[in-house]
Amino acid sequence: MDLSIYIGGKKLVNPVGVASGTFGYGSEYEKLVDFTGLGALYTKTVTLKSRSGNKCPRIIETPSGMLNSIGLANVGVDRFISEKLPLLEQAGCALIPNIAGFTEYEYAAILKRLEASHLPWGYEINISCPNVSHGGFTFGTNPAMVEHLTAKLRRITEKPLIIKLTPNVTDIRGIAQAAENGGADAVSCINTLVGMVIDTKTKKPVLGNITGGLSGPAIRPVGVASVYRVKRAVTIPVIGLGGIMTADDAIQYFLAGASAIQIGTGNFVDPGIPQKVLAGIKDYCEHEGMKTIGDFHQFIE
Amino acid sequence: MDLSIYIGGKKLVNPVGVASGTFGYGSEYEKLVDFTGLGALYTKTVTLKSRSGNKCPRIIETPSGMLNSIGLANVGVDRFISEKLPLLEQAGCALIPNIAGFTEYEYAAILKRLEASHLPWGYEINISCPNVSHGGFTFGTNPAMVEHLTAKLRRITEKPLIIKLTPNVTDIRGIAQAAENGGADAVSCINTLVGMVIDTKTKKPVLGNITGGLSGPAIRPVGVASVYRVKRAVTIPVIGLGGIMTADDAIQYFLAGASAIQIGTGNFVDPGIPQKVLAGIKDYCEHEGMKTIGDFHQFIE
Amino acid sequence: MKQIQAKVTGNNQIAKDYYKLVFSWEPPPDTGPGDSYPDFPNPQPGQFITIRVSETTVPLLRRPFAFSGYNAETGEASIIYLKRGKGTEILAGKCPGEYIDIIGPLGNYLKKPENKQKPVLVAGGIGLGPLLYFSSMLDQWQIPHLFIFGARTARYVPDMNSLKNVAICTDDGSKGFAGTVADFLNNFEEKELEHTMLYCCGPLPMLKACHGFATEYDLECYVVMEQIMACGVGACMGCTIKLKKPQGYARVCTEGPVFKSRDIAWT
Amino acid sequence: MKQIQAKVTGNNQIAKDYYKLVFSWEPPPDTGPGDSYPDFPNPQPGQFITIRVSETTVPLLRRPFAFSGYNAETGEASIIYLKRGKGTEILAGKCPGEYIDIIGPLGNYLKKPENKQKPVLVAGGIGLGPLLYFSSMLDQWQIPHLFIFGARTARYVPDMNSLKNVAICTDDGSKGFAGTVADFLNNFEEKELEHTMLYCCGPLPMLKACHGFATEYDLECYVVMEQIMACGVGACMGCTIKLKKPQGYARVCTEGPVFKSRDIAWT
Ligand SMILES: Cc1cc2nc3c(=O)[nH]c(=O)nc-3n(C[C@H](O)[C@H](O)[C@H](O)COP(=O)(O)OP(=O)(O)OC[C@H]3O[C@@H](n4cnc5c(N)ncnc54)[C@H](O)[C@@H]3O)c2cc1C
Ligand SMILES: Cc1cc2nc3c(=O)[nH]c(=O)nc-3n(C[C@H](O)[C@H](O)[C@H](O)COP(=O)(O)OP(=O)(O)OC[C@H]3O[C@@H](n4cnc5c(N)ncnc54)[C@H](O)[C@@H]3O)c2cc1C
Ligand SMILES: Cc1cc2nc3c(=O)[nH]c(=O)nc-3n(C[C@H](O)[C@H](O)[C@H](O)COP(=O)(O)O)c2cc1C
Ligand SMILES: Cc1cc2nc3c(=O)[nH]c(=O)nc-3n(C[C@H](O)[C@H](O)[C@H](O)COP(=O)(O)O)c2cc1C
Ligand code: FES
Ligand code: FES
Repeated sequence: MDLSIYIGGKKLVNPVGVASGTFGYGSEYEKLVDFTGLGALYTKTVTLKSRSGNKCPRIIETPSGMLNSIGLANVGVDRFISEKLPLLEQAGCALIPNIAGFTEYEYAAILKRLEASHLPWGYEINISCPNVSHGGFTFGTNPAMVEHLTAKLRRITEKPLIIKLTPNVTDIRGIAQAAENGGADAVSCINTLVGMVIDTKTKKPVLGNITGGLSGPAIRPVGVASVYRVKRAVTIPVIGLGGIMTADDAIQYFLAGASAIQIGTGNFVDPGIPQKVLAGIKDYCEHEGMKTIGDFHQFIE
Repeated sequence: MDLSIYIGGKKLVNPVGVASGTFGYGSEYEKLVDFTGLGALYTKTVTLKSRSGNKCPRIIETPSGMLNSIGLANVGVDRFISEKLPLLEQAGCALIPNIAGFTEYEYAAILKRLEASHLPWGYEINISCPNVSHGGFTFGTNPAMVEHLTAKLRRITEKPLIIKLTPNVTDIRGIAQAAENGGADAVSCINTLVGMVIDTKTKKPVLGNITGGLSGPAIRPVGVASVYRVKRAVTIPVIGLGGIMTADDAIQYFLAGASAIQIGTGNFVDPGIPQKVLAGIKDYCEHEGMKTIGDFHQFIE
Repeated sequence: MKQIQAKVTGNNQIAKDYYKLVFSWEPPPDTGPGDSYPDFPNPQPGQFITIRVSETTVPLLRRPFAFSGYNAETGEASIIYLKRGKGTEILAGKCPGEYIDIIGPLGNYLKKPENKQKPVLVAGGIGLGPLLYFSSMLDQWQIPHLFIFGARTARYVPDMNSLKNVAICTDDGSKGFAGTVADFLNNFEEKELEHTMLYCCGPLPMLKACHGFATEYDLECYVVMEQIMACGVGACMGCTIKLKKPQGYARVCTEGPVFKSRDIAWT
Repeated sequence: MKQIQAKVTGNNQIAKDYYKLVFSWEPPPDTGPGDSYPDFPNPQPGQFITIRVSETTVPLLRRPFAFSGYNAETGEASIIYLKRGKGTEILAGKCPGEYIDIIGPLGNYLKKPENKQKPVLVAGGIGLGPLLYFSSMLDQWQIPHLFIFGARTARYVPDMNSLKNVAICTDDGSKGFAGTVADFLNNFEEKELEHTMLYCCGPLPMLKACHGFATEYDLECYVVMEQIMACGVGACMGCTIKLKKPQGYARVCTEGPVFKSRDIAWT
């Protein structure tokens, strides 16, 4: 059994990653998680300038899920490179910075600065954050913009380029195809769904930002369906996420067509989940006679 | 306190309805539910011809939700009028047939036949079923088609015309505005989200139809956010649904801007929910000094 | 069909992972004397209830279970269930004195056989409950019958001493006949099978095998079917199975759960 | 900071809706002698743990609770919690001998006051736990202090006999001083307040009032803040509160939960 996978010609030792925004810059979980067991660590989205994020509160639990409206709070790309990346030098797993800009120029500028470091294994491009409403962030809903942006970033880096898709669109396949046409090495889906909770005591939205992004087991069926559809629209690998808590959940994504998966909200519930999921995937492969992740893709037409 | 509401100039005695597809043609729940407590009964979607529906299984539970791929199984409009509607003659609540066609012509044909009966209080137009993939059902994702269809149906009936929106679009507000421009008296949102569950034992999708529609508490934050956004884009009343199980859930929808609500999946969990929700809304209004449903709309800008 | 708060009067393990829940529709103590508390129509064998096992949203949907017995005098009914997932795990934790939200009786039922007919009841796994109840009715009607029960291994076989004429089959031969219930059926001589009628409840492969057997010897055969359910009352069209044309799809909760095996479009 | 399976050694009601959970980080029985079981760093007052209360997805997120005590010799720690929702309801059902999944100790803590400072501890409702623990540390350091506890009514006041110098306030006057803790504070003479330092934990309006009082008399004032949390370890940026410029937002789980009241942008 060999659970390694390739994205853009580069190898990930196993298909289990931790999702952007749920694992900070990595160091926060250092004391709880053995990073060498992780296939990839996707960092919190980095923007060109530092951002303090949205108004509080930023989090609320929902049935089998949660809403967040963090608003891409982060230290900005320069401090990310000088302060955060070095902490991960010894992490022993693939580091995949996740980046977002408000304009194409910003995306490109961030990527150029990161290219100066040897630490990133590749990049995940966030074109889909529902918690920031400014212009640039509608990128993810417009195929032409996605293709143009991807092509621009493709010219900057030879490292794997992963475009992260939003489910808040009429046709996610069109966006995925645009990413592929632009030269992406993979797409990851899904980011969060737009949601809202109102406190009936105060009669106000709970989140300072009014709406937030829904994640967790509640959205897993949406994630699996998205991967299933996207996989049938593109030839590049698909990275699946949304509500994965157990190996069984991850295997659903593989069967739907994912080549790798990420765990997001699950890290909050139990930081041991990535390791447990990887162990469970191995057991399943052994039991079912699967030799590679590719073997999962033959069962559903 | 007066909880009645008006849609298209016609009165509903209270704002609590039961959602299309979750209450059959009404008669199925006769022995369990006192219909006179219901504000409105939205029937299972009726199509021009009878439909036997999708392959089995059609249902699977998900975290705090469920997927269904019923595929609009129904007796067709003629038998609906001759066999089903008469059973509800004495129901004592507003009957709102929900209809769907594969073409504009079909929608119009169904509506014309229903107009011959005095029993419908108004109509809900399903332009958003995710479980039927044929042409006509992409209506709900295209504003121009929605406006045109609504305008056509508007010319056929003077009774309240409610357009039911899908959340599976990039911008639900545009669809809602199209419905308003076409002459709709209200919009209801949301229908189900596209989702999928895979059985890792059989390595096949659980649902015979592969994907299905996600409903229940899991999607409530998406429903509340949709109502909030739609309400700020149109002037006609908005009917909110998605995951309502308790009065608190319903009140979130009212505060978000809904004038009425529907209970769908909740009926399966406990057929007593509509009545409990109505009682809870009354308690809340009394406690908070609300006199009408309109009073709920002042709190969130 | 009623929705009631039923009082748990017993909930005991009867074999590995199998439990028997006994309940009565005594009103909860806070039901005032003035409040009319619904009478439960006498449940018939094959009929079922749905239970709301949890007040939270996980698990969300009600869970269906067939009656395994009913005592009209005490007003007590029972189900036999397999602890297999979230819902039945919670159910196994219910204690006597607690109340459970049930809707029932639901569905059609196993009918009294005509004169001359010789009923053979074939149960596998969770199919035990409804056929135990049917067997007790046959006893009441004084209709002799054979009860065949199949399980994987001895640990899954509950005490069956109440049955007069029972054959136990285990896949591994650890108790009774070694083999499946279908293997057991195939040991019958053709002439023994005259007037035999099959009533079957259990896993799908077993039902299929029974149907095949019945077809081969041209026996009447009733099967109690299962399908995942949402409403349980015929409203959602979710629990359908495929029948042979021209009937098309049928709802297990309403047209079933009992079907003639030859009406089903077996796949 | 460690993640461990802690053994519940006690879980008793101490006032209406208030419970005290005692646990130790004894390894579960299936931890082999070879397996190294993590040592828990000594928790400090103000620090907290997060508990995964359920294996299902409702409730989903871990729940944070402050240490209300720690006994280094027995290795037992405790929390005091209010049963208010789904999570704490499940917690209240945990029995001695069960294991709970906890992560901790988390956050910063209440520091030993300097010489001359006269600590006054002000607790309201669920703010009791961390200040009880701090009070026991002050006793250990032999620093005399006043403990003020506020509750709505007498039923919500647990036994406080372990405290040397305690003032109980109830909104309705059913026990102790009639009024809020802020009312109580306002009864102090200005000169009594020299070198007084406030340590406050409780509902937001109480903390604001304490901050106002501290500002008026120019007292040092520490507050233990709360915010809804997801990760509890500083990774998600979810639990922020607003500080005065230039600090901007601070994470309650990492930069807090203890803040200088004058650093907070009270709204
Ligand atoms: C008419 C009818 C009568 C039944 N009678 C009995 C009975 O007498 N005794 C008994 O033990 N079981 C009976 N079942 C099956 C029983 O409903 C399921 O075992 C139960 O719902 C599982 O719930 P769970 O939450 O423990 O399992 P889950 O965690 O939900 O699932 C475990 C397994 O059970 C299957 N399952 C879940 N829901 C259903 C459902 N509604 N119908 C069928 N399979 C399901 C799932 O597909 C899965 O394979 C009956 C089902 C039907 C439809
Ligand atoms: C650092 C910290 C220390 C805490 N220490 C204690 C303690 O020692 N004793 C104690 O009783 N409580 C403490 N709390 C609050 C405790 O976390 C909540 O009461 C608990 O999470 C409620 O869970 P529930 O599922 O029962 O309630 P829910 O049903 O989730 O909600 C009930 C109410 O609790 C609020 N709430 C939910 N989650 C949180 C949260 N994470 N933080 C704050 N409020 C929340 C909700 O907004 C709601 O108003 C602390 C919170 C924090 C952040
Ligand atoms: C608190 C929180 C913060 C997040 N921040 C980011 C982010 O900065 N960038 C990003 O691309 N996705 C972000 N996400 C989305 C997750 O990476 C993931 O796509 C989503 O949560 C679905 O996966 P899950 O259900 O496993 O959490 C965030 C999610 C959560 C819950
Ligand atoms: C089993 C099932 C069948 C449904 N059938 C229909 C239908 O025929 N027409 C329709 O407009 N909506 C249908 N719906 C969608 C519901 O009316 C409702 O929009 C959706 O379920 C969200 O509400 P809920 O979360 O309260 O269930 C169906 C939903 C379910 C669960
Ligand atoms: S379960 Fe709804 S129709 Fe049978
Ligand atoms: S709870 Fe995640 S940063 Fe504090």
